[in-house]
Amino acid sequence: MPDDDDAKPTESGSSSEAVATDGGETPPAERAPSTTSHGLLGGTLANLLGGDSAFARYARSSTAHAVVLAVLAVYPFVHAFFTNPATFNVVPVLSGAPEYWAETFVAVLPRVETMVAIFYFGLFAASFDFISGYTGYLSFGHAAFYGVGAYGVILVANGKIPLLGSQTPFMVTILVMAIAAAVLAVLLGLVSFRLSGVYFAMITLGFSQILYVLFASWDFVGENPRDGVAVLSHPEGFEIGVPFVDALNLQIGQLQGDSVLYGLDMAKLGFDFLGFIDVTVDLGGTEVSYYMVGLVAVLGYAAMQRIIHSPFGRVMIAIRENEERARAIGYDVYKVKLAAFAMSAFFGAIAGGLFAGFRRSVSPENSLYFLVAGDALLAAVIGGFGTLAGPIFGRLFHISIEEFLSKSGSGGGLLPWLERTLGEGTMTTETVGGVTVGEGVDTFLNGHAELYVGLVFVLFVLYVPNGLLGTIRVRMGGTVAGQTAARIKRWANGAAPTGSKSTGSADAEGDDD
Amino acid sequence: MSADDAGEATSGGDATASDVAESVDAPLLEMEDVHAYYGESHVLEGVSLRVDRGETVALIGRNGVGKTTTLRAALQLTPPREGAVRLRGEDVTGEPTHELAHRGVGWIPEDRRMFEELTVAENIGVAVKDANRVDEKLESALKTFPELREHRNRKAGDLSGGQQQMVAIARGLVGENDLLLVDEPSEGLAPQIVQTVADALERVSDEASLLLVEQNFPLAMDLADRFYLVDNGRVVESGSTEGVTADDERIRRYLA
Amino acid sequence: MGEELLRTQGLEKHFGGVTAVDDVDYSLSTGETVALIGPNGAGKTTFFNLLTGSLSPSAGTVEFRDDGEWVDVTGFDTHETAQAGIHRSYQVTNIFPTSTVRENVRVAAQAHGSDTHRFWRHADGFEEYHEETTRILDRVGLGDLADRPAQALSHGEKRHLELAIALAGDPDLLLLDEPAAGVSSESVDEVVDLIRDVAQDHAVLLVEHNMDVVMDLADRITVLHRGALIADGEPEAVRADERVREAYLGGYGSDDDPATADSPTEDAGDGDGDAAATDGGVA
Amino acid sequence: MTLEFALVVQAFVAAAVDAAGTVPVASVVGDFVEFLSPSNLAGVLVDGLAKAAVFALIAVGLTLIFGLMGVLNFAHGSFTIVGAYVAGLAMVLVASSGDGIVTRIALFFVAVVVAFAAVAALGGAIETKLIRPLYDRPPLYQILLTFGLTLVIDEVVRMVVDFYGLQPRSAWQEALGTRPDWFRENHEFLGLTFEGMDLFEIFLGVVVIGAVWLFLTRTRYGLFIRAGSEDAEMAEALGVDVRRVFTVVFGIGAGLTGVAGALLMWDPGWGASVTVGAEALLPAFVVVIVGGLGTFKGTVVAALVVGLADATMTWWFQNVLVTMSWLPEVVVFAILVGVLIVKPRGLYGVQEVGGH
Repeated sequence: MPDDDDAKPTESGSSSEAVATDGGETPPAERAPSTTSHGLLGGTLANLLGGDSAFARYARSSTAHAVVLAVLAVYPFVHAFFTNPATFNVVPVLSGAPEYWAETFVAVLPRVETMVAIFYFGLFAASFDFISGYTGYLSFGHAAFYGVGAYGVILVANGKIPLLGSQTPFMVTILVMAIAAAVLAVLLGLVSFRLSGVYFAMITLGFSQILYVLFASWDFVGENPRDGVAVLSHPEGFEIGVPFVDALNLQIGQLQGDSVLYGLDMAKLGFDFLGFIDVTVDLGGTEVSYYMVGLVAVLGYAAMQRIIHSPFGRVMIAIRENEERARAIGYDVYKVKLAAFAMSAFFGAIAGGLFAGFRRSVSPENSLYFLVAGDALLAAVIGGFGTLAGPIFGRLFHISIEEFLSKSGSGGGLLPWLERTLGEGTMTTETVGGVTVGEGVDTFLNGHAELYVGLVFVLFVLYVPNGLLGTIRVRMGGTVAGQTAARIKRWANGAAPTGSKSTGSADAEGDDD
Repeated sequence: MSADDAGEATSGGDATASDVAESVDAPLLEMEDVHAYYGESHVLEGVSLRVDRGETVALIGRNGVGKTTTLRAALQLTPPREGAVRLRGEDVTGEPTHELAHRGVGWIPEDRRMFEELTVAENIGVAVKDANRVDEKLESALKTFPELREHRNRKAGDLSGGQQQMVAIARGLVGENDLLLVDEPSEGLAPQIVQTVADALERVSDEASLLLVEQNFPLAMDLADRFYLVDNGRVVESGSTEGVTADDERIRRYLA
Repeated sequence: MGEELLRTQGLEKHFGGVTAVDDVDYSLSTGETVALIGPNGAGKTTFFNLLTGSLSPSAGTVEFRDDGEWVDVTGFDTHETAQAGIHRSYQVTNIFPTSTVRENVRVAAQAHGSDTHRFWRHADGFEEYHEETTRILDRVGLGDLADRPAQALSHGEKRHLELAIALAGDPDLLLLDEPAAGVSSESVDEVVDLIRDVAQDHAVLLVEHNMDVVMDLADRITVLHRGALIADGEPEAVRADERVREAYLGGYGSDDDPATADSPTEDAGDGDGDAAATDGGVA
Repeated sequence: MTLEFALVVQAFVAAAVDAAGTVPVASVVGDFVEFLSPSNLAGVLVDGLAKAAVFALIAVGLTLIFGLMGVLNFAHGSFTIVGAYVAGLAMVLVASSGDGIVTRIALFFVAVVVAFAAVAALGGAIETKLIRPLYDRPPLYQILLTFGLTLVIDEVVRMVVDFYGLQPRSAWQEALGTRPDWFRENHEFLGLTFEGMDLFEIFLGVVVIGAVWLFLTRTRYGLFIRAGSEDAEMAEALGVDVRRVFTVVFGIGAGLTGVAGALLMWDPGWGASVTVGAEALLPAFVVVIVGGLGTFKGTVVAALVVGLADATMTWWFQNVLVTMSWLPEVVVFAILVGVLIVKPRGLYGVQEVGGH
């Protein structure tokens, strides 16, 4: 084949495609993209995407990722748009009061701040999946690494860590803590990987609970360690970006994130005639946090995804699939598992660092407790075990249910929506046993989201064992990105929808989602 | 043979003389064109055989041809995907195994499968089906295998291979079974012990029909009335064991 | 017949009181295809496990000639013997079930390069492993099924894949544990043809119960009985050997079997060397 | 038995080494002498045995379930709190303030039976309806399912508790209030002082564990359970309906932790509260793993080891090393990690566990 695969970070292997093409199953039509059926724009796209150049392959295999990223990029605006009654004043299609529609969207769409939490915890869930879903070793003590990252950030900010002053740039702190977590993982792994199955899960749980108790009781951490500790001596928000370069750093935080006012004034730039594209982007602290935390989470995910597809990652999968055979074909599986555990801990700690950086406080319960790893497990199973991206979607799903079903702060949810929609009259109506509708609703919905999350989870275990993404994969016959790539190629080349099986599968080899 | 068992087990020898009400003419066990798989591996490719009342039938053949699987398929431990297993003429394909056990099918498996942490008495006790007759049955088993008496309260895992085999046979015996599926009783035993086990099986065969898997060819011929020779998941030869020796060409081809 | 490739001296393995492999001196040369036979529990699989390092011997040594040098591989871990050039296939199909057929072989090929630690470049970008994989899959006749998940193959195809995985990395010695196990009678010939093909450029030691397969393939037959080597030589000669017939047809009623006369009672443990070997494999 | 001794000794040594760093050696020797005084040792022993009894009550069901069907039941802690609330409810409804100690204890045993029955029924239903379809899947799915059930059960309990306004405070004081006064007082025997609740916990632990042991070893069904735990297929072939045994054992295992819950309801250190679920589950896991998954004997021994070590450490860190009073909480997990390092399958664990 003509292309060299080092030129671009191709996600779908050129050689595997080469093999398939040489296999003789590829219809000749693939070689000559036809533009006739797609119109002009479609034709151009088809030419761009249908070819065998490294760019075309890369573009194809990245489509699924690009779509997700694009949705995430515009989400704060989408959210603002749909939750603003003004929007529905100008959209006459929907009947009913604008407030009603805005409130409905408030109830349904996750808040931007929630999305920030989904980013960092999703990264943590992905790091849990990285070791548990790809090597098959259930790291039930994964909260230890999340906690190291989270406590690390807070302790550094409070000047408790030698050599790292409270003004150490956030990016440096988070990296140091990630490395510390990786070292910790190697130490724990040296012991733990002598065990397998339930025993591995339990010994990692034991280690993490020791850390939990330690941090919950050690007064070095703070005045009242059981309740956690907040940032004391670092009043400004933590900055994500390039350390020491102010212009490239943005503060994150629930209350004190940077806000960005970005105006594009064409006249000032000397292009008077382009005045019609003047835009003003006004991002509040939450939105800035959204983009900056999201950026790190996406980078972390991308790095793990890259590792999964490397020779090293393939050995991890081989260990999951059949450890005995992996050893028999010549792999020192113990070392591979240790390294994978360290990498997983590295990203887990980054997630913890983001969490603490954004929240500016940490408690043993929300970082080191074993149920934090349990939440990651929940996300991984709902999203799809061993799919890497699945846990992030799983977390989104989990939190969406939780938000929708609980009456929390400024956000929406079903309860306030019902209260507003049903009105006072209905809510006070008595039903059986003198219980009003309102009381009934309150009993079942107020703060009991975990019940529904648990039910959904049980249903997933019973009926959707592959999780969201895993099930889609099974339906599509390969990873989402890979199958999307294959479908685009078929579309671009105007091949029959059934296409050539070997081409599709060869593309599918390339990528996870 | 203990007298109290005689009424329930099909009393020795002649099957046609049976006074049992259910389908008098039907063989005790009949397998018809049974196909069985382990996962995707097609192990039985259409096994057909029958065992009549009072008979001892041997399944012979090399390792890995499907003899053990035939027994497992008969017991529904490896349920057949095709074909039928009939017990006294009644189709039992797909029934749970414990149900078959209650209909008088016993299993004396390969490797003896002791409950190693349980005592000899307890091992035998599990197999007794009538809760009120546990002691009585145990006593009769110990009469049949006197060498087990002194070990009755020892853990079965601590016994020698030969003694374990006795326990396994005793378990088959106390279950008031009409049919015992016996898998490699002589495997891993020294020759002198093999003789003891053979004697025990000889005694048992007075009370129940046996379907016997045995690699030790002379032993198999000695014990059995008829044989089926299995190869590649099918029965390739069958007949009376009368006068059959290892020099027989059809036997040699498949065994040596 | 080439030069000597593998030799064992005084190899022994005990499980509790049971001797599964008993003082075996053995040698194998390049270009040979040897069948290892013996009745159930003779210690064949245990012997295999000693050669590959999944069990460590109670006594004795295993040596292997790697690049012209004798290497003492006694006590090596399985991944080390594999790196040295001893590959094995398994009696019970032992593959990577949800990976594709191609990936099953590719990951095995990759094990013998030096790229495992590379975690940044895409695995499919390593051309040499792909070429080797394609070559092997074509050789075993799985080229057309390369992109199927391995678990979707038929049993016969899985047996081919089992061999393909062992072939990756071009071993010097192939240990095949019942390559025809569970293969339907119609497909046995395919397996035999495949092994014959592979045996042209690899030394092969195979355990097999199907005597048709053994007689078809082996230049030499070795017989284990109760852990001891009781015959070793040309197929026809071994077949005619009285001791071998005795071993197979059973020593019932005769006390003259030298291998057993001195062991009056079997231990409680497990007389079956093969089963014990499987249990001990974890250690 | 030697190993757990070694572990306890190890823990002592570690404690001594720690202590040496913070307190003058002479005072440590003095403390040690104090620790070894009969009254102290007896107090620590009783405290440890009481803890061991509670751990054993919770853990025994877990180990029975794992031993037979290979299911690591994460919902076990939730079963415990269901037991605590059911027993508490029974006590609150039936007991009146005038009842004497004998009546109260008698009523408590009625409540124990009610809690056992209710939780056993819940466990049996869960096994047949939800877990049975998963036996053919990898063990991970059973863990996941029971983990999910924990969320559901805990939340349902919370809803019920909220709805009936049962729980104004973190632990249910009304239920605790049905406890006889004798239990909260210290009592003197042979010149040594013990707390009534500790003695009752030891008593109930011995009675229940003894009863389970008798059931397992002396009854026919117990024989089936032990046989099934070793080799379910063989037991099935001998005529034991193993599927039904699974259900029964899941029910009994759940019921036993329901009994533990009834006891916890009266123990102010625990109390009837939803958070007790996770708090009870963790030490129970530790005990079961330390003992060796699936072994009854191992579980009882491990409960003793963990309970006594916990009590010993508590004494040391409350009386001597007050700056590290949190350390006893670590001891439980340190034992887990230590045992798994030395014996990867636990004290009495065997190579293969699980029934099928």
